[in-house]
Amino acid sequence: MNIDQFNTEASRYAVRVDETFWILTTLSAVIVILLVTLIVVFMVRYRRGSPAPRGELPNILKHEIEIGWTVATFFLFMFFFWWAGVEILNADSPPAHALEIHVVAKQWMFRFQQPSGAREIDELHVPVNTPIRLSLTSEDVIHDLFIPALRIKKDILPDRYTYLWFTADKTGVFHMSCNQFCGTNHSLMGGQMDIVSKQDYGRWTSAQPEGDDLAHQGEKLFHTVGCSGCHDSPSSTIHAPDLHNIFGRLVQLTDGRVVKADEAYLRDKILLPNKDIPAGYAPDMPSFRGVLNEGQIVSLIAYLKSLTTSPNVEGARP
Amino acid sequence: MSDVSRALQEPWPDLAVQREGVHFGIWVFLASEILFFSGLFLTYAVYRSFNPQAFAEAGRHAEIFYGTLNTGLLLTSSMTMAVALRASGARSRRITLTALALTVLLGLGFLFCKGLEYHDDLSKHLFPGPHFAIASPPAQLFWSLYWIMTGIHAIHMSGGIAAVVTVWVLFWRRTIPVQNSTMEGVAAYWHFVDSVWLVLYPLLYLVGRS
Amino acid sequence: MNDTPRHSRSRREIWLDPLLVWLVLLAILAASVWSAFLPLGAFNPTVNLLLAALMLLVLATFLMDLRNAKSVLRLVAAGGLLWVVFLFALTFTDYLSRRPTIGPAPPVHSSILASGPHAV
Amino acid sequence: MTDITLPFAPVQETGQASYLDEGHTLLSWLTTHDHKRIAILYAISITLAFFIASVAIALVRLELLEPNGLFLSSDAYNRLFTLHGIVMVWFFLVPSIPATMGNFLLPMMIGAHDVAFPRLNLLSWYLYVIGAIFTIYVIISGGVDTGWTFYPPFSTGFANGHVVTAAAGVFVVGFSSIATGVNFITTTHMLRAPGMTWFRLPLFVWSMYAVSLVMVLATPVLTMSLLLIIAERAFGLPIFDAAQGGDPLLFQHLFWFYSHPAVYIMILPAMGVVSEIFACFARRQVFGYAFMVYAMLSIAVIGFMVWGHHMFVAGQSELADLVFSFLTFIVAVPSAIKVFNWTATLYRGQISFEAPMLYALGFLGLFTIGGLTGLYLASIPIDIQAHDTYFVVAHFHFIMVGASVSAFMAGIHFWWPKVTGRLYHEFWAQFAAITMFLGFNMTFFPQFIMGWEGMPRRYHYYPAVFQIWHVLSTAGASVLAVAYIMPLIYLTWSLRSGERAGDNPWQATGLEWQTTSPPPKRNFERQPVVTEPPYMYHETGHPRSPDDSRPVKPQGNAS
Repeated sequence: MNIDQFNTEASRYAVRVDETFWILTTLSAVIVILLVTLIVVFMVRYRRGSPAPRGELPNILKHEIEIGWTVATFFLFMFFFWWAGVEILNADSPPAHALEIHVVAKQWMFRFQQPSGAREIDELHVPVNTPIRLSLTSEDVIHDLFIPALRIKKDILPDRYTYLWFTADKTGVFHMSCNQFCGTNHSLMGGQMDIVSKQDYGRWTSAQPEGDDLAHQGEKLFHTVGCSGCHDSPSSTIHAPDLHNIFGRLVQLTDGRVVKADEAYLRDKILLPNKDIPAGYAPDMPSFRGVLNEGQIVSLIAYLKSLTTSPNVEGARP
Repeated sequence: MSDVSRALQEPWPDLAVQREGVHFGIWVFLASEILFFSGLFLTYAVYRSFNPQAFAEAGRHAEIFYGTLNTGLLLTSSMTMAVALRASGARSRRITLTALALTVLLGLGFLFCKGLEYHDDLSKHLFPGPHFAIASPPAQLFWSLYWIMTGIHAIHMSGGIAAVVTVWVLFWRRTIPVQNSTMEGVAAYWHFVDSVWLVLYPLLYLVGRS
Repeated sequence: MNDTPRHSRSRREIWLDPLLVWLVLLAILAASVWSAFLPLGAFNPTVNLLLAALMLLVLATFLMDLRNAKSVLRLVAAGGLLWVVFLFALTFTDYLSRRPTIGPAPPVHSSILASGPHAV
Repeated sequence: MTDITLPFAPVQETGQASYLDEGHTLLSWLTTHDHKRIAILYAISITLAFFIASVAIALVRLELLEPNGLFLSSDAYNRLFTLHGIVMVWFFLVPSIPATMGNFLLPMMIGAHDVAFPRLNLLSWYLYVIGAIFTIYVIISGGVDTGWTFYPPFSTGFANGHVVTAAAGVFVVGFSSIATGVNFITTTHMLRAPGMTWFRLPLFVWSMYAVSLVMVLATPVLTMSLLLIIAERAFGLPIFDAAQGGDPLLFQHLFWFYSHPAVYIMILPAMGVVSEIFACFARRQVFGYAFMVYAMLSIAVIGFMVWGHHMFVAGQSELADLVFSFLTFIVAVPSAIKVFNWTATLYRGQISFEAPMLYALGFLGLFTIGGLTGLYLASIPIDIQAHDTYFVVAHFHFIMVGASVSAFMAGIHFWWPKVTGRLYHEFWAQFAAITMFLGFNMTFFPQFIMGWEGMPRRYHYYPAVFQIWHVLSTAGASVLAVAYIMPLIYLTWSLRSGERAGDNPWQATGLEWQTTSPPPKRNFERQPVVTEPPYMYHETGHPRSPDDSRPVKPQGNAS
């Protein structure tokens, strides 16, 4: 293992983070040197019994200087807040058509699912120069995905989605790790990320065992676990909503609130169907907790997304 | 003077300062207690704001009769406690002892009703777990908070009752005179515990009634 | 001890004030229960909490005697509440802004907002 | 009640028994209401806690010499660092300065006979002991592996240690903290000596006041969040269970609402201690006294509003990230001002370098570095990289251990003659102070580097590229261990064989120095009267020649 797997700046964002880091470090070094110089000079010059003149402080040192350095520190810190804040706001939104990879963490491994349906454990292949969006969820405790070379990190929560995105601009093998303490083998939870050229990625994808893509897997599940019995059957006696174009829509609830049907909402609907009932429906859907695992839920949601043709679907964002 | 010498404790210079100090100290402690309960209130507020329907459904299962009765009992006990404090300030030993005794009885009445209510709740399977009565999962959040909030409040009540009984015995045996700074502290604590209940009452018993 | 009147309070004065306050508190309690059953929608919790706040205020002012207390005591009580505000305000800064996140808001179409069950 | 005497009344040998001679039986110590004796009880208990937690981390550091470990299983490793965290934070750092020096000195510095509620004070120590018993039970029965942060759902559903007992121990010790806080606030408000106005309070008293504020208002939220963890784990109430619609992040909010201000519980008292020491050893009034007071109070208050910077990668909203980042930069301003003021206090002083001063100077350096790296962690993009890596570990050790323990040692040495009536051995103390500073930097500076390169914290096995830094860090830790053991030896030795100190060996101005050493049971023979602002180490108004010994104006008289 090589330190390059950690500290390479594998994206433009990583370069900018490092710039911020070094600017702050320079600033801190200046402050430390200034203070240490002052302290050492005072210690020597005003050691007990030294001949240096003492006496009352000049007036300017008594009050004005205090206000001066308070204000100066304040503006310096505010400047830095602004700098770092702008940095993070710029990095906030991935482009709309980023390649979406699902990450499911459990004690003590990461499972990755590519849009093509390819699955990997503790290893992730991604193409270079392509915006990638990772949508993360956990099956047990809180984990965290940390990719030092990209300077990104996010906690992975059970029953919730969090997101990371990046556009790598260097190929190579980089280190990934879990950074939130998650139990006995926490320190062994991690893996490697292979950033490869687009051609290699295409080759790698086609070399994977033949498998449908996520949406197709989801479609199969939609029929096999019985969703289609109510949601896709005009003759059904049960009054269930049609799920075409559901993803990204705003849904009116019985209590008057309006929520957006994003991944988290759809996931809740599958696992906690009686939370947030849409207006006009009875709370009669069964829960699929225990019936579906995280991977299957991911597939189902991918299928529901594929049913959405509206151009107004919001781009994926962290 | 013997009264005074028995009431004055280290390190206070005189009784007036001691009384003020105890009053001040108990309020600082109450500020701390406010934050203690606010952790629970925050949890409740977050969960309710995200699961309004489930909370309304879950809230309907709470025993509003016991809740309201208990609120009445506590308000009455606060009244008797206020009477006791005023009586002690006026050095009326008999009224102080009577009012304190009434306060203790009302407090015990509260705990008794609470016990009956717990019994009903348990028989209706309202303790979160595998046999929980309400289908919607966030209802378990409401009932978890119900048990924790009322439980902690009941522990505070018991502490209050113990304190009042202790003071009562000290007064009864004339160990300390009825006009005493301890009385201030006990009274302020008792009122505080009642106040907490006044917040719990709408949060736990008046949800989803309309 | 010197700041309270020694023997001036008659039995009547000792009982009268608290009894009056007690009656007021019971009246507010009755109003709470009554209002809880009115169909006010989202206003029910608001009304209930306002009435609870009113009860607290009456209790603190008259029974806990904050009206006669030194200002430093009122400051302590207010301090406790101020810190509760810190806790709530900053925690809800997170919760209320979690979804949707910062950035351009998702486009909203009136047809979707008005959607009945069949559009969903 | 008050006797007015001349400001320069000589300290008299009264022959009054010192607090140490009030009783020699164990029972007389265990039932004492004397704030000074309670301070000693606390000092002994926290020293034990410190060494228990140090042994735990010594094992961890040894284990980390090799990337694949030397002798521990992963479970044992996890339990050791958890133990280290829990014991250090709640059983050493939080009570360290307030419960020992605060207890001993706060009443003396304001001219009171005791704290406002002596029995509550003793109760607070017993609560500490009960909490410690819970924790010791946890240690003996196999430990707990949640990390000191107790995050659910790991702690509530997955951890395989004694989570409930450990949380209960911290829960109980929380009330000990609250009791101390209530006591200090009331004491400062009600029991100041005549003439001791708010702006004549020594900065140590102000720091105790600020820290009590934090203890009283933050600790209850911690106890509540631990109670919720216990309820979930022991009774199955699904408070933070995401499957039931709960939110594990809510625990993090509640936890950090306490645990960030808790950092200020550890550092504010340290600021108070070194302020006293800089003034005394530079023979100079503390520069910008009023600003120092405001800075401490604003740190205490704003410190409550910054907890969200622990959750930048946890999944809180971006708006919350920005708000908390902003407030964190704000709270750094008063800390910076304090550093400038301490430096300026040295200007035109008569500086001498006894051990307390060396420790205090060490504090200044370590606190500056710890504080500046705090700015890194307040900047969201940098924090995302550094979060939960050794960078964070190094940062908070600079503040909580580097700065805070340096100040603790500074205070111990400074007030040792007052507490025991004996002088410690100056050479060994200076040697220990310098060793500690060097050992500390050697231990923790490498951690900044490996942290930034991506070494996660709480890792048993680690990538071999980081081994060099871990070896350096462990080497530093051994130096640090020596520096911690040395004072234990020479201070114990001085108890019997140290030179008699006299009442005021440092010629300091505070009221605590105007009484005998060790002080009598009621601190002062007569009620002291305060006539001067604090730190009148030099005449103001006219220049003096460099070599004359400056007249010291005690803050008041008390004999």
